[in-house]
Amino acid sequence: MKLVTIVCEAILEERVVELLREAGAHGHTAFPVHGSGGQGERHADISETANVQLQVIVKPAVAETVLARLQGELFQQYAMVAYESDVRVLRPDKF
Amino acid sequence: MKLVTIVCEAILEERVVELLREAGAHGHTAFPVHGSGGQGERHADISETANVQLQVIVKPAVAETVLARLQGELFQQYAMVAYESDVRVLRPDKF
Amino acid sequence: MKLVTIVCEAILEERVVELLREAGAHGHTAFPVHGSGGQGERHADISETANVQLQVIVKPAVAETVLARLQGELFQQYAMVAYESDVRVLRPDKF
Amino acid sequence: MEFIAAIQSNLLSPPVLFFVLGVFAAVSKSDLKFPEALYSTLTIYLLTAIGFKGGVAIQEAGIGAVWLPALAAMILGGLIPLWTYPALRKLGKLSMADSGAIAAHYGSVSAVTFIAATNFLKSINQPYESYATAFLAVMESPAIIVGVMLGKGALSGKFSFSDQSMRHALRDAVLGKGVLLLIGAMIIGTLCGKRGMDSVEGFFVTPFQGVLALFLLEMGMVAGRRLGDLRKVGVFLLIFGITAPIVHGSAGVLLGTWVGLSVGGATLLGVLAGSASYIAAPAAVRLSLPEANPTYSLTAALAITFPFNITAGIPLFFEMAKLLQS
Amino acid sequence: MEFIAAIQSNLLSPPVLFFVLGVFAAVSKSDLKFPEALYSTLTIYLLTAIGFKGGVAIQEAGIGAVWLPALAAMILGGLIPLWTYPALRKLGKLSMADSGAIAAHYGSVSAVTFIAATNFLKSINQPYESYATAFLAVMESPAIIVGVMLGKGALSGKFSFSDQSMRHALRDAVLGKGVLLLIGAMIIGTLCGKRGMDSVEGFFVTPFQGVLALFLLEMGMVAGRRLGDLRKVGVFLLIFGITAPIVHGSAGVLLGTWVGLSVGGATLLGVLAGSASYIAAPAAVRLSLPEANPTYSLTAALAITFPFNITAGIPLFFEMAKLLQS
Amino acid sequence: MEFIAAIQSNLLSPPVLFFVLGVFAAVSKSDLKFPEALYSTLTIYLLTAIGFKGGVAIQEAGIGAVWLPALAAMILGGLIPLWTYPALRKLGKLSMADSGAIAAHYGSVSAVTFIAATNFLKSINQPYESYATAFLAVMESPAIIVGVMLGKGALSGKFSFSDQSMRHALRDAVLGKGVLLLIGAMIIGTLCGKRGMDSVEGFFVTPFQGVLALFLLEMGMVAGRRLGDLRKVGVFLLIFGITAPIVHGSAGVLLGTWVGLSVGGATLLGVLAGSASYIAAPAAVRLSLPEANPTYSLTAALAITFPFNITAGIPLFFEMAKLLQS
Ligand SMILES: Nc1ncnc2c1ncn2[C@@H]1O[C@H](COP(=O)(O)O)[C@@H](O)[C@H]1O
Ligand SMILES: Nc1ncnc2c1ncn2[C@@H]1O[C@H](COP(=O)(O)O)[C@@H](O)[C@H]1O
Ligand SMILES: Nc1ncnc2c1ncn2[C@@H]1O[C@H](COP(=O)(O)O)[C@@H](O)[C@H]1O
Ligand code: NA
Ligand code: NA
Ligand code: NA
Repeated sequence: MKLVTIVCEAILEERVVELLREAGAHGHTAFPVHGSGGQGERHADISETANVQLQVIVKPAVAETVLARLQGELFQQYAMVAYESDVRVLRPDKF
Repeated sequence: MKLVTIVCEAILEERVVELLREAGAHGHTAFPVHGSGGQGERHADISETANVQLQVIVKPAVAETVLARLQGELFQQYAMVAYESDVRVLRPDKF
Repeated sequence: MKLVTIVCEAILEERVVELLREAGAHGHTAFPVHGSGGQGERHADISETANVQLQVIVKPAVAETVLARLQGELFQQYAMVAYESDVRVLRPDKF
Repeated sequence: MEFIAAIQSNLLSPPVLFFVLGVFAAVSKSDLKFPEALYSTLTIYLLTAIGFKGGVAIQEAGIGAVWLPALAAMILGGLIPLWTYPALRKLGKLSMADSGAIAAHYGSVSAVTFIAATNFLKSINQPYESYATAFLAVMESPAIIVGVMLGKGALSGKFSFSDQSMRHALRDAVLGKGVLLLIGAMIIGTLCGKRGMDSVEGFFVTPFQGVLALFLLEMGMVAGRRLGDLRKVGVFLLIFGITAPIVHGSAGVLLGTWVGLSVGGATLLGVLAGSASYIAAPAAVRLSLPEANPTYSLTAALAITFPFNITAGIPLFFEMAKLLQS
Repeated sequence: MEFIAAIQSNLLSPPVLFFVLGVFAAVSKSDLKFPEALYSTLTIYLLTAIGFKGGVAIQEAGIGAVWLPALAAMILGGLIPLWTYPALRKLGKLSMADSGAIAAHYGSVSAVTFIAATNFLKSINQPYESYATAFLAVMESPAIIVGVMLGKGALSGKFSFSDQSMRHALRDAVLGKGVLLLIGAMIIGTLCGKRGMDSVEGFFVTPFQGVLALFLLEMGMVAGRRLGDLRKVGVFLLIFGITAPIVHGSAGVLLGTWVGLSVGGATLLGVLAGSASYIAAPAAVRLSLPEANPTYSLTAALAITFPFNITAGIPLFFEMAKLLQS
Repeated sequence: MEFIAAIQSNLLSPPVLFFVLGVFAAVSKSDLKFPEALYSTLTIYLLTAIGFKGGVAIQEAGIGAVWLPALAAMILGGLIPLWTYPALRKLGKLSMADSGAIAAHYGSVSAVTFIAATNFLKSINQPYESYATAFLAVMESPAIIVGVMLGKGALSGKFSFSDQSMRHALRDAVLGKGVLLLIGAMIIGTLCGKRGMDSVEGFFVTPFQGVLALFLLEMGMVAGRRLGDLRKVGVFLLIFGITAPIVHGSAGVLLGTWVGLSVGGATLLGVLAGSASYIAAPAAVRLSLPEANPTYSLTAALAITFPFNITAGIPLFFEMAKLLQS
């Protein structure tokens, strides 16, 4: 199973969750983070500059779809990072 | 070394930490998260519906015990997800 | 690409971020956590005892530098844990 | 006539209207969100404030005047699950765990409903025993313990006190933050008395009503998110969520009158008996009766009984108490 | 002379000085940090407080007195982007998206600047229509919608209402937390009136000025962090950030006088027109005009226009209104 | 006799009792938890409130009356580590780093202890120089700098100012949020004076005592969690934690009397000298003296000296000052 992690602007959360659902994910986990990157520092004190980290466990094919859609639809325009890793889950049929 | 990640209802935190300790973990890290899954959306604004994510670095054998006990004791009854991945740590004897 | 994760005392955040930048990282993500370990329980309610988790995606060589410097400069004296895992990123040239 | 006016004045108060705004925000999927820290802070504030005020009132009334009605209140709380549980089992065909869980919620009490009731009494200039907070404090735990025992099979002898999850429930019912803050602040208020109150009045009294309004904005959002679950809980729980407060509230008003409370005091005991917990009970019950579906108890308590009480229940129990004591 | 005195009294008020302290904290890289939860809480508090107070004022004045100037204010808000946008395109050589984004921010309004203006008027004992909050509430959304349409190419016919991100913008402009809390609390205030106000005054009025000071400490830190971006936004936006409030503010004062507002009321309409949004607009614009660089609009609104208004703009619009109505 | 009464009145005040409740919550392992955001918010509030009030008092007294005692207070703060450090090294056999760390904590000051002392004086109607907050502000930093220098080997010549971690300590001691908010708000209060105070009194004064009580509930929990560490710190630190405040407090009372402060003012300087920092010092010391074990300094400051001062120390220093000036 794949764990896809996405760090992006907090205001995008709803939109990314929608994208994940459309791509075939059956759940997700999210929490507020702060950080820095190509688009400068992002402070967590006001929601306009805060980041959110989303984590989603999906089948490899779904992971491909998610990453491809993120790249196509959001990467150019928003502060965002995404990566994928391998995990072993209990009850794999759940995801 | 294994990194075991557990996402579950916030009120379970104390109980899961106890389980981890009993299984042989020497430490843990936790933080509040929100999300969605088979049991519906879980909002972080009130503690009754909030989630917590626990991360624990353990030897492979301990990871097995942890996952087995979670499956046996808590998975049926609570909103919960758990997975395992490989990590390389500094000072492996610490864990 | 490598994902280096560092859990340490919250007051160290600025210093670790500086170290990451010096070692060649081009960004980072951070968030407050609590936990327990060799140095006892660390509660998140007051900043003096809170922890922070930092995550940074870097090239393998940079990961080596980061872990070596953490070990040399901070591990002896502070409550701290660090580990490394493999991730696949979009746009690898960014990191 | 008067009853209608009482309801109306109750409906047009800031707390109730902010609750409605919260429901609207949730239903319209606005991006309004309260940070978790704000919710806990408001909870901590409300509980310490009413505890402290109650304690000062107890000191002024003297413990001698308080103990009997408080004991009666406590017993009532512990008894409610004893009839609620079989009703849920038999009429609602609910599982043992679900019946115990719901019984625990309805025997326990809602602090916010209690405050709304004191506001209502103040707004119509109806005096009441201001030490009534003591009833609130002692009614939180007993029903949780009884309800959990029932849900774990006490009636069929399956249940044992040494059970680990029972220990969790007991600790949560007695040392949970709700009870700890209420009783702790009440003891502090009793020890400090009027003089202590003078020093902290600007924090625990002056802004209290406004803080309550803000809290109800959040409760409205939480309730609004549960509206969708109304369909899931079924018609039986819908009826239960309105019948239970009426039955329990009447019992409370009767008992209050019987132990010598004034019209205002009997109203408050009715409101407490008729209210259902959604702060103390959920956590304790979830930990000790995990097989119970929290959607049932929370939706019934928060999306049915709470709005019912805050709009119709409070004036209803007041009219009952007036009738009974006239 | 008097003008200087007015500026001075404005500068030495706690909110302005706490703003300066916040800028200093950011620039000196102090470890002072507000938790996110505090910022949202302060925002929620300020918006509900001014909304509620405004609603009570509307109830007292009667809707008949309010609707005309409110409508005028709303139209003004929607019109501002129509001249701001071409100015940014032609004079500033900015992209379509950036021009639309900035136009949206400057047509929309800043609640904090509005409050600072009412404080200023109170401090010099200048009466004003206290239902002016209604203008604030209705001016938040129109400019955001118009600005986003322009930024998406409305002028070149590229734009369509069924566009998904346009739907997001519309929802955010109308149901975003800023508008929802302001309008919601205003309706509640109108329904509750004076009697409701009495009960929540200790929360929504008594501590209000101090909460505002704390909020401005945080705004100062946010603005201070943007000071470094001043270089990036270029000289044009610097000039724009000061010219725009003067032009829009004058228009507001004129319009206010024309629809019959007092000197105080016309000042407030001027301040609203001259202010730029940094609570409602940024989120809506970011979601619907992602190609726009948020550094431009936020830095201009927060690090240039906001400090300008709060120090010089407010007294300036007041002097204009006085002159016009003398 | 009177001394006993003074202690008693001090013990039965809401802040002290809420501290006890917090200790109980921690020891009984209740699930009561303050969100981090609440703790920072309370800290920010208390520091700006006392800073602002102090500033207004300075403006009223005139800088001429304040500078001499303030300078004396500052020097005292810087001197305390000079005798505390060798005592800890020689008598306690503690390491260089630990001795320097503890010396820094005890030379610096505790804002909450200071507030408790002003409450005590008010409760017994004892007047005091209300600009004494200035002493609090100037006593935060010097001891931290001196203590860190000693801990880094200043006495054995090992220490250098260009050391990176020394730079961190200096910045934290001078620009850390504690000092920044206190001094910043004090300057703002001085600039605004009485008129500024009128506008923000409902926030910075009215609810202050209650907010303090809430803060002490949290401090009680933090201290309660450290009770288990009392065994680890050993008997020497236990004795030190009670002797140090008595010795430093006496020195403060003497110095205060000598520079012409009233009984109340001398009491406050005694309390400041006798108190140990647990807000400003811990972070600065942890970053610059990492070899020091924070359990020692925090447990001594928070679980021994703070409760001692708040119960016995304050009335003790008051009796001393009275005796000395009678
Ligand atoms: N190398 C990195 N490691 C971890 N997180 C990163 C990295 N680069 C960027 N981020 C996160 O992704 C967000 C957006 O990145 P960017 O689009 O590069 O500004 C940042 O604010 C960070 O939270
Ligand atoms: N596919 C998933 N990826 C990431 N997190 C998940 C996933 N499914 C569930 N979760 C998390 O686990 C919690 C409990 O899941 P569930 O028991 O399926 O309701 C959810 O509230 C999420 O926070
Ligand atoms: N085995 C572990 N798994 C996950 N996190 C850990 C573990 N051990 C320690 N930590 C985290 O690292 C922090 C410092 O650890 P320590 O230096 O061992 O006290 C703890 O407070 C935890 O947040
Ligand atoms: Na009940
Ligand atoms: Na405007
Ligand atoms: Na001291």
